[in-house]
Amino acid sequence: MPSHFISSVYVFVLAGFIGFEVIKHVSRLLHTPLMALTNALDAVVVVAAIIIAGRAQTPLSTILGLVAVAASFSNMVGGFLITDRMLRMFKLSRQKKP
Amino acid sequence: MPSHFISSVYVFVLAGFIGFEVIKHVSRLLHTPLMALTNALDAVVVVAAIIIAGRAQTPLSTILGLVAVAASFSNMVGGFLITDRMLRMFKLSRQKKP
Amino acid sequence: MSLLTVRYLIDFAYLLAIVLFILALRWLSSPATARRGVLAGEIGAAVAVLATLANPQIVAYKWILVALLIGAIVGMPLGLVPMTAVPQRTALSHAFGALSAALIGISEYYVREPHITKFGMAEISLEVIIGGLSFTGSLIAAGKLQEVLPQRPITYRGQNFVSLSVLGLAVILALILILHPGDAYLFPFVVVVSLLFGVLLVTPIGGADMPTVISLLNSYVGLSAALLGFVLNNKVLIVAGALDGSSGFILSVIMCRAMNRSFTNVMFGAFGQVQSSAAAVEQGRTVRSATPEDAAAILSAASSVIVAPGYGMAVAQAQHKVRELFDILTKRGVDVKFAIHPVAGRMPGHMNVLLAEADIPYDKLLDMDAANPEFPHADVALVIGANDVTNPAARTDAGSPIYGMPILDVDKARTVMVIKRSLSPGFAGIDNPLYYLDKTLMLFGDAKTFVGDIVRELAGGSSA
Amino acid sequence: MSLLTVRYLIDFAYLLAIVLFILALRWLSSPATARRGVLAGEIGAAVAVLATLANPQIVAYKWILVALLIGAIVGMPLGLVPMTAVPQRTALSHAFGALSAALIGISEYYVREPHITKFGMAEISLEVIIGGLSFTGSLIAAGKLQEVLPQRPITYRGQNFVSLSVLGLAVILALILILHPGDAYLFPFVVVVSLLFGVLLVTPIGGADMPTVISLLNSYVGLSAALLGFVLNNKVLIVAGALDGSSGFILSVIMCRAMNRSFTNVMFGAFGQVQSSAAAVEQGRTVRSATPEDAAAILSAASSVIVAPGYGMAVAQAQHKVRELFDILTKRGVDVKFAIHPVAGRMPGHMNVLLAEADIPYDKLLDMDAANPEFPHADVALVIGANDVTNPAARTDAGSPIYGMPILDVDKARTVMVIKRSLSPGFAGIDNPLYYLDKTLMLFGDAKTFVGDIVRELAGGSSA
Ligand SMILES: NC(=O)c1ccc[n+]([C@@H]2O[C@H](COP(=O)([O-])OP(=O)(O)OC[C@H]3O[C@@H](n4cnc5c(N)ncnc54)[C@H](OP(=O)(O)O)[C@@H]3O)[C@@H](O)[C@H]2O)c1
Ligand SMILES: NC(=O)c1ccc[n+]([C@@H]2O[C@H](COP(=O)([O-])OP(=O)(O)OC[C@H]3O[C@@H](n4cnc5c(N)ncnc54)[C@H](OP(=O)(O)O)[C@@H]3O)[C@@H](O)[C@H]2O)c1
Repeated sequence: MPSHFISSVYVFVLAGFIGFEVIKHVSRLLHTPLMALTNALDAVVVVAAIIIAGRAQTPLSTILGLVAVAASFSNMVGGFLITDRMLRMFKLSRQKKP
Repeated sequence: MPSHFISSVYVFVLAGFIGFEVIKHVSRLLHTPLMALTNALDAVVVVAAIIIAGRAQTPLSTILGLVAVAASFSNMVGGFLITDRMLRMFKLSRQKKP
Repeated sequence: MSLLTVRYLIDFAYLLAIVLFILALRWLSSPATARRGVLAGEIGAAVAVLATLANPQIVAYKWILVALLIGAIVGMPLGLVPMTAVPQRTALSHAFGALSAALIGISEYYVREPHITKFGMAEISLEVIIGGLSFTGSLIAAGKLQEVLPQRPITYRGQNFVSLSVLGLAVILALILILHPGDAYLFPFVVVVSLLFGVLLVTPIGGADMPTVISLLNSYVGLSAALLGFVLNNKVLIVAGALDGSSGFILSVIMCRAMNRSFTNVMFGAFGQVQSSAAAVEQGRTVRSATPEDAAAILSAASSVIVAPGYGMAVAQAQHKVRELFDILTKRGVDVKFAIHPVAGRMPGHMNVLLAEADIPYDKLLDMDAANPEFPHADVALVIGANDVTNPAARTDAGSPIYGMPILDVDKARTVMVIKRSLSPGFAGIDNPLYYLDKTLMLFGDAKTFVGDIVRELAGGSSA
Repeated sequence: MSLLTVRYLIDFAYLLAIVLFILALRWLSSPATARRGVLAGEIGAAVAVLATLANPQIVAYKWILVALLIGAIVGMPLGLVPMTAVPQRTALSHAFGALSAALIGISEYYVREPHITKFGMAEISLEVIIGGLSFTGSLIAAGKLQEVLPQRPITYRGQNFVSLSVLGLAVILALILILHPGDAYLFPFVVVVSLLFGVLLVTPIGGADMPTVISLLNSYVGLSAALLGFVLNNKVLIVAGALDGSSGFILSVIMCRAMNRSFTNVMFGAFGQVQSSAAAVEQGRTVRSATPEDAAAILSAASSVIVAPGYGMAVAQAQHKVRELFDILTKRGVDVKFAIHPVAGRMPGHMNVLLAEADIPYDKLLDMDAANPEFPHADVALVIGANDVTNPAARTDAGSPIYGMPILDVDKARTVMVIKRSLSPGFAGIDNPLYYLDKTLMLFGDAKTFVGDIVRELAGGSSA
């Protein structure tokens, strides 16, 4: 077991608790934007893809890494974009006719 | 900076978030038991005291450690005891006369 | 700056990103703060990406920038799809996320191999299996939702056995690899078999069950990102993955509860879930139907109307016509509200997004618990393309497949009007006794056309 | 078992303890699950302690067991104090917690010194300073609450300056130590000066402000435990400390909000907070007073009564008599409820615990937001030993020190009856216009005696 494994487990468990607490209190109205937003946040795997591609260790790892960069970054861009588009649509009665 | 410092910071920040989320949703009725319970949980410093005292490195560290063991363990015992006593008092109308 | 300092700075940047991600989700707790949440998420993502680019391990910047550019070019249109295409877009983006996680795991394997530890091999295999099955599973789901693939469940005899055997094969191959990390030739098989399992897992499930499947896949994708964080010792991946994973998990639990179906049933892939064919409509029962003119007259005489929208409204894209109806009735002093069932439509929150798109203020959207006490006081319940979520059999008929599912109490309103094209059943494939009540009027037609007709009628034939 | 395996097992045991601690607090969200929460906490603590005893570093078991035994013997009676002594018990246990954290920090310093790193020195100094000041601060708070020490704020000229200088001195000494970890002779001064600062911090604050101080000290104690976790690389301490710290912080924020006092004011020790002396009672205003017989007659004629208890009920230990009153009125068909202000009494949740102790069912206890809409429909509002939390001046008189503090709307009830011993003011030291309203009847006397008299009257002179 690598030395950082146990602290990774702690972080995972604590983040899981936060996930449950926070998601439970997301407004029911916003469950579709929630799916889009978590999608965009999860696209942070782009970080790992950049490292894999950027280390340029073998041609294979570079190519796979680059595909992963493109795939996850498209999620990041698209995810934030559509979440914001959806949320802009939610208006209160009094905001409706400004 | 020791190597574990950064993962300790992660754990601290995440646990702080959990604390805020969870405590915010504690029933107002139970704020006094809450104080007693967090007291008892915090008494887990007894764990550190046991290690300090048990390593028996210097007479001073052993003595200070033992005092710390007694002080924090008394909190643990007393804290759980009084929390449970308080909570046993909270009853619903229909539970009142069994 | 020393290398160590750079590493610490990167670690703290990741911590900042994590905090922003958590705040982003917290602020989704209300529509008033939700856009701030998106902003927090965006800043967090930018911080994480920029910090990574500062990583001294990175030498090949040029191609990374090209790949980022391609990602942005692909991502833009996927962020601009119409609201009705959101379900398939979500499935597609899960596929991208899973693809990326699987590719990173694969490439990490080939970089480390043959000096890989057993523990590292175990982490990578698990990561690649979950990433791989989520990739193909999400693609199939997207295909079904886009109706590129057949929507009906495709089942055959012994299917459970075949699927489970394939999963078992993947696990066995992985175990051999863990014990003998040198047997590198086995690794491609692990990948292929897990891809195959994703196909076998989702194909048998009917198109209408896709939302639950998507949510579950969401949580698998999160899990694979978190596993990647374990493999690469990257905490931001672990946290983002855990958040994504719990979100998908919670949404699928909510859906299962609202459908009164067991969670384990879905958890294990809803193997062999066969759609029960339309129940025989009992003979001898009659329905009353009405014209747009009748409906318009009833609506304008009402003082309170509750609209219960469903999947049919989404299919017909009737939301803008519904907004016109809302406007014209509100202007006439009728109190119009919307009752939103948690699984109305084909994904969680589907109706809310469509109605918000059509500019209906969100304070007029009541969730089921808020709406049900209102129905007894309503003059008219107007059901638009909803079926199962209004079916009173769920309350009374213990033999019904939806027995026990909480429903919208539309039948408590003084008059019920139902817009749909026929008497044919909805997703659950069962008859709806609501249509045979004395107080019910069926308004047969396409939702968009029929609502448009009512609006024209109310406007005195002059509008639209 | 290899040492490494033991270490991993201990780490996982700590993780289990952490999970149980979090669940313990989650289950406090409702009285129905709260006792399960205590059980989870107990199991978690037991797991953590047992796992620690398995630590191979530990060689001196005998004395540890003795120390644990002493701890248990001291802890038992502290767990069995009467409910009225809970505030001072809480302060005392904070003192114990802080003492233990400070001692561990001190002993760790002497073990590592002189080979201590700058970073380690910084962590330890911060830990010892916070632990030390929390220790003496909590002792002073306990003394004030137990009335061993004078309760009134003890202030003198230049006090802020002196206190801050002492804190500054502690920080400067610590900084010197961090730069020259060899100067070990300075360390005792850091300890002494931080102990002194704790005394100076709390002494000037009035007894009635102690609950806020205790909550803040609670969060400091949590912080010092978390810092200890950093020093010793022990994650269970970090998590428990962070949970405790956020709990204390949130409770003090809630109290400050409910008193409409600024948080920073308290955060920085409420230096020089001077109690405003009793405002001159305006002349020429009259109050109506009544006897237990009158009160009994009015109560038995009422159909709904809301009781607003306050600090006076706690002082008089009147809760059991109040329960008798509740029982006898309920038996006569009167609807009796309790309205609990968030800062009624002298600690958060004080009234709830006392009333629960007296066996009043908790579904009869309404918090302020639930109670206020009920007062306009109530026949009688019976104020028992509460003052500030019912003072209508908070709504209208912009010059009042409690202006803007949310209050219980007792003055909206048809009749108001107030049990207290005199017209003298409460904690905030200000006059209460409620007493001069036409609808108000003052019931002068000790809460326990007066309620007892009403009960005897209602029982026809035959009971108790
Ligand atoms: N939302 C989710 O997350 C989710 C997840 C999983 C499963 N589900 C399931 O999906 C179902 C949702 O219930 P629901 O009431 O919204 O939908 P539903 O029960 O599937 O009924 C939809 C109705 O809309 C009508 N319709 C179709 N096209 C139409 C058009 N162009 N114009 C007018 N009407 C049209 C259909 O009747 P005609 O053919 O007669 O027109 C059909 O009966 C539930 O059974 C739920 O369990 C939902
Ligand atoms: N709960 C908390 O967490 C907390 C924290 C910080 C500050 N505080 C402060 O504490 C105050 C609490 O308000 P409160 O309304 O509960 O109390 P209060 O305003 O302090 O008033 C208590 C009243 O009880 C009466 N009393 C005392 N002994 C009595 C006895 N034996 N029998 C009958 N009456 C007796 C006193 O009047 P007589 O002398 O005329 O009898 C006094 O006016 C607020 O100002 C709040 O800001 C509370």
